[in-house]
Amino acid sequence: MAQTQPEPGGTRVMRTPPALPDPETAREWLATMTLIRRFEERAGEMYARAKVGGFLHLSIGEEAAIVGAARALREEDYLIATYRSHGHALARGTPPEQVMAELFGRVDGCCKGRGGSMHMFDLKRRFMGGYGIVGGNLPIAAGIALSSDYRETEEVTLCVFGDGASNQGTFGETLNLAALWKLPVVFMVTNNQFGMGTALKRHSAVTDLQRKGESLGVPGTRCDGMDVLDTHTVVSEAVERVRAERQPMLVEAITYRFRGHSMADPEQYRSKEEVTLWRERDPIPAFAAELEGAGAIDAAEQARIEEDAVARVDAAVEFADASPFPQPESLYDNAYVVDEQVKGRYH
Amino acid sequence: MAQTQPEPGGTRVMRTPPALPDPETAREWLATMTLIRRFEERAGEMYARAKVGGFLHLSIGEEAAIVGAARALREEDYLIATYRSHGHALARGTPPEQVMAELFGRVDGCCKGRGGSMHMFDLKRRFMGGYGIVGGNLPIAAGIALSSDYRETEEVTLCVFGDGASNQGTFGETLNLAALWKLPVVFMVTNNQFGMGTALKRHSAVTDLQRKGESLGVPGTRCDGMDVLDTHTVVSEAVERVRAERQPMLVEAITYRFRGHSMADPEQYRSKEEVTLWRERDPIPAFAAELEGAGAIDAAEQARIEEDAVARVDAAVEFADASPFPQPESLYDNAYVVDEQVKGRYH
Amino acid sequence: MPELRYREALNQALREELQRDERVVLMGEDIGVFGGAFKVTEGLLEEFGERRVRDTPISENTFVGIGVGAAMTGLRPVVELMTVNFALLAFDQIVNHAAHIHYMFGGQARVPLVVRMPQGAGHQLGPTHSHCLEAMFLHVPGLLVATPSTAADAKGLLKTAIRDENPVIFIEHESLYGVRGEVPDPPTPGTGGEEHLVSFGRAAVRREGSDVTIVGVSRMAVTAQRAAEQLAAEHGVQAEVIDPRTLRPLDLDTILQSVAKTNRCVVVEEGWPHGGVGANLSALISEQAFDDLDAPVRRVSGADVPMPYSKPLEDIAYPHEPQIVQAALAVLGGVRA
Amino acid sequence: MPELRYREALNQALREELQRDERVVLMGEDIGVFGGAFKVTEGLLEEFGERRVRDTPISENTFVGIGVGAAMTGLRPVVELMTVNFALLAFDQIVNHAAHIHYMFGGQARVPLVVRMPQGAGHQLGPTHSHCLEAMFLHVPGLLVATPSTAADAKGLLKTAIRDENPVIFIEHESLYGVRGEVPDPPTPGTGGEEHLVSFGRAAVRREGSDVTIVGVSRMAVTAQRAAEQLAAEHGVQAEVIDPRTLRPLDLDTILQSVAKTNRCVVVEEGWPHGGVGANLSALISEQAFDDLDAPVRRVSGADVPMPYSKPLEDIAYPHEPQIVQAALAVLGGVRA
Ligand SMILES: Cc1ncc(C[n+]2csc(CCOP(=O)(O)OP(=O)(O)O)c2C)c(N)n1
Ligand SMILES: Cc1ncc(C[n+]2csc(CCOP(=O)(O)OP(=O)(O)O)c2C)c(N)n1
Ligand SMILES: [Mg+2]
Ligand SMILES: [Mg+2]
Repeated sequence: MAQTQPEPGGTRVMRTPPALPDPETAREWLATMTLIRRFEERAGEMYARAKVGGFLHLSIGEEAAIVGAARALREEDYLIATYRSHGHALARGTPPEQVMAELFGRVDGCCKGRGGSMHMFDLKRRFMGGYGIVGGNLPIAAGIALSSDYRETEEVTLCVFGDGASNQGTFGETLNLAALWKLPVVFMVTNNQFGMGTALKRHSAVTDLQRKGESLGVPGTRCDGMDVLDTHTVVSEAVERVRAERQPMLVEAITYRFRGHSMADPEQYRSKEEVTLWRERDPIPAFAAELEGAGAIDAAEQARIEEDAVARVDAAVEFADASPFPQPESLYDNAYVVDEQVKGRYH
Repeated sequence: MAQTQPEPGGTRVMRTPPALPDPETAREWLATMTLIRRFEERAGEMYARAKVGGFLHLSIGEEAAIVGAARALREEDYLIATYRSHGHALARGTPPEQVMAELFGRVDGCCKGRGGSMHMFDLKRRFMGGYGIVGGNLPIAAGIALSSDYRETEEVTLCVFGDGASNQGTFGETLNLAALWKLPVVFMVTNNQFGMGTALKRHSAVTDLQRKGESLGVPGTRCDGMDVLDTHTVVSEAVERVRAERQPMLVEAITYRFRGHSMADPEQYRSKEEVTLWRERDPIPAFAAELEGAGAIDAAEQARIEEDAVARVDAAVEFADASPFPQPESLYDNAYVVDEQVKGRYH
Repeated sequence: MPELRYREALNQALREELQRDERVVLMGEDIGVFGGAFKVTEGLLEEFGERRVRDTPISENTFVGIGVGAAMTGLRPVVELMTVNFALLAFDQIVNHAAHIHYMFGGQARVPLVVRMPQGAGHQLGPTHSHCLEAMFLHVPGLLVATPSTAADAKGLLKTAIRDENPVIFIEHESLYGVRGEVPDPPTPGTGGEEHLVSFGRAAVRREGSDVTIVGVSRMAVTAQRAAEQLAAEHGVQAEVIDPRTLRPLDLDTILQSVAKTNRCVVVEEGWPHGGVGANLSALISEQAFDDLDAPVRRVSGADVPMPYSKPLEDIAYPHEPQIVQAALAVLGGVRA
Repeated sequence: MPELRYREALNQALREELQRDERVVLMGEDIGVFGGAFKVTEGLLEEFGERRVRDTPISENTFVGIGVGAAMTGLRPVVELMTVNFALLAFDQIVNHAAHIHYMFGGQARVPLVVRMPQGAGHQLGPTHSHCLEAMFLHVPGLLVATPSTAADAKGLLKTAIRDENPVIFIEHESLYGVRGEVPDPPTPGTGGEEHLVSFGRAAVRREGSDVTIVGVSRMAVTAQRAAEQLAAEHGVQAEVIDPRTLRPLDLDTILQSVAKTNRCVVVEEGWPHGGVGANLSALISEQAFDDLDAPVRRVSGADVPMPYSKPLEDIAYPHEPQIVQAALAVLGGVRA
């Protein structure tokens, strides 16, 4: 796919396709995308079997946009996402067991069962959530970036949100503030063509979302979110530019969610044909084929990756199922940090 | 001053200065600007004498931006502004008596003393307020425009707000929505260089505010807000284009407030020299001189305009002072429209 | 009378008002092509077209504000917030603008706006998606607040809300959408007949009883009725169950009359206890029925925590029948010497 | 002890905490170059520089959210909202985010954030600029809420708030900024000495008395004291005046102890009556001191209207001494048979 590079004025130049990373890295990307896919498929099944409650937003189809972006980060960088973030947690390294246990509402969930699907979190791996409020994570991302800057570190924050979120007030407010304060944050709009059932052109006057930050002082760029390599290349460039130049950037990743918005979605707002067309561009087989073509992977390795993903997901389900539900007495745990102020008043 | 025209791509072309309107019209503009100036000076005095309470935000220095814009409207068009809107009310035709009585908190005020300086309103003249919340009037303006559109009228809404307001979430949200829904609204950012004590470049990453709507699908243009003729020309173009093409536009008026943000402002954030420089461009004498140069007005006429303004302001103060304060029993009036639901519960 | 689901009753109300009054327009996220997150607006786009049923971008503060401006200039917008949780983004337009404009401008402009939204827990939606915020809305003068708990009230109150000249916060409940109830038929065209309208400020006595008054708000009116049946069956206690139906205006008289009879009162709410709607009711009843009360008013409320996702925790974090039964028995046992 | 204005005491608290803890940063509209709309932050930019004292654009929801994110990752931000009225724009970040993050993520992240803001009427700022919103904040679990009414408490509570690990809503009062009061000296460096910290959850008994308990919130604690002096001087009534100082946690014990002694209670708040902080207190007292009360709790509150601009209307729209005196006399006259 023809690629584009950021230019402050909005002019775009063609780019030669990026080179593949070393085979080990490439295989890890494929493995992680596969893990996310299998994990989410299974999560969907578990939802149908009422093991999982609430809303379940799957990012099936968006794995390249997730993994390509997550792998552009250093360990000390922060990633922050939305209610559609199982994949982001997994990509960041949160064990599938903990993510599945969270979906099951169990004590061993990454949030001890308090957050559920929409509110994942893993402080240790600097995955900063999981937010149910559309647009709510942008200011928080800027705050994290401010803190990185204030502490004079090199950390960058990658803030992922949807095309629909770009209409929320926090988008304009946060991009302006981040540009003004020169915060090391990359805003990544995962343009999966819809905000729930509303198609991009029905919710955003400007549909070339990479440009949506220009008036706010944030230059934009675009990647093919169905292509893990392209996503990685473009997000890496953005992350490193932000790290060095200490100015925010906006990256638009063009992608598509193969499933409904959440589990209860009759999908009347789009045609089967459209979905089929996009499914033909499934990022996982596409990348596998690319790797095979480049000799970086063979059929056996592919099968191993597949089996391994399934095994890990099996283990996750087993773990989650074995994990106990929170005790009733723990209801008030962590309502407050119990220090002198609240001791005795909140358990 | 070199003028600019809107171009979707942001490129700008020089424009020849607009021609003066017919002498009668020109004199009316001068008279209205003079009335606003004298009115506000007097309001300031009345504030010092504790006849007026609350916050008093004067727009002294910004009269050309007010009158040039207001005169671009038809009678059936709507104007909506901020807490700095005595001038907008006056320009729209609200009698100075009613504006002054509102400042005095009297029953004959245009809002019966309930709103005060920050919350002026005159439904009859389609001056739709006067809002104390920065950014609060933008969605309302879009709603008025929606209503005009829905009722299949030709009405246009002119929504005036400050440079500081362009950082508020409603700015991005409303411009996107107005562009998407093709609403007949002109957004006019009165760039007086400061949001309270914060200079433009310290609050907005993009300081070329006419461009701040581009990413949101709203093309922009700029006028010299110190020049009533230029303001009128540019805003008229925008209003008529919006009326015909049914797409919103953004107009930036470059201006300056000569006084503090409100009455209690030591103005430590700007230099006396800067204020002096801008005061030399005072839009009222400048326009008077231009008219005199063009032979549209003579010294006697100027004196008459001046006297008339002072007389009207005198009368306004006298009227306001004579108007009674609201009766205590009226405290609950208009808390609700008293229909069947609330009868007997709210007086 | 036909049985309709709460959701269908709301849909019928919207359809009838759209038909009746050309000024009525609907706005909200995914109310059109998607048919509404909870299907309340299903079929209305098809029937009334994009001009009258408008999908909005995700911009809550702004599209509520658009409703305000449209209402000020002749329309009667019905804005849907997908859930009450997102109303927190629109508090400025709701409080500083919708609620105050009529007063602040000396009565010149009216804001006949309805802001509809569901609230409530029970679907494991976790901390950001399970709020009950009636208390915050009822606090604000200038607003009217409705909390229908039956299909009939959902329809009748919504139609009334749309016809009212004031801004109305119309709080539905997520867990009630699928619940059926009898709803009076719309009048047959030509034959006249009464439209089904429910006035604000008239509480409904859902069950008569002489032993204890139970006031239940929003969905808790339903839970309270079930608790009352249990009290009767298992404890021989006859509870009178009152559903205020609207919190502004509040029909305190009906509640006080009941308390004058029962001398005991339990207030049930789903939201947080501190400063909740229950505290408001408890204060009003304690103050105004001081001599009638034989025991302190008892409140049953949601737990004082963000709503946890995990099912067993969520279950104990908002009231069910047992807590209400227990509270009723406690006020009955707690007769003052 | 030196006399300081409330504003100066706050300024001192900020300065001391900025000095003490490098992680403390201030953010807000016009807190730097302008010196703060109410001058609370005056001189701090000069002393601590732009890195630590940051002027923000007018983007309330976002800069509160920036405070949340910064707090989650090691800073201790003190965010100023110019007034409480603009907090309505930031309710999403305050409620859905700041308040819930610690719980929702299973205790992993902390949000040691202070959001400071003044509230209140009295300066003729009209409907959009005169709110008292304590009731909305105290409703929300996860938040702490302070409402200092003296210079000493302003300083002591703010320092405590900044050191607390939880998000704190710190509600100042516009009309108190200029009021002087004794504030303990900061300890002299080297000589040790105690820092002036005031714990949350400890009410202050501002005046002792045995006839009636008057609870006054925020500025109303001050008005209540003046009313109490009048009650003593003109009516021979000894009122005990209690200032809760923090509404979350709430020191109900001190109030109940007083009511156990006086058997009568008046609650005074400046905000709206329905679902106000007064309703919450009245409910709690009525429920928990049921047997102690000889008369119903009486509330004195702001009027149930948007705040009018006009001076004589504004004056009668929030409580002054006469209403409090009257309420106290009423509860004293209203002894139950
Ligand atoms: C403030 C807010 N409004 C509405 C919702 C309901 N909602 C959840 S997801 C969603 C669509 C978001 O679309 P987009 O930002 O494109 O993200 P995607 O779901 O496509 O990943 C909506 C409207 C919400 N969670 N928060
Ligand atoms: C939401 C909100 N935040 C803060 C304020 C306080 N405030 C009043 S005016 C103002 C500055 C606005 O600047 P600008 O938009 O440039 O308008 P100007 O005053 O220059 O006309 C501020 C911060 C407010 N009224 N509303
Ligand atoms: Mg999307
Ligand atoms: Mg300005």
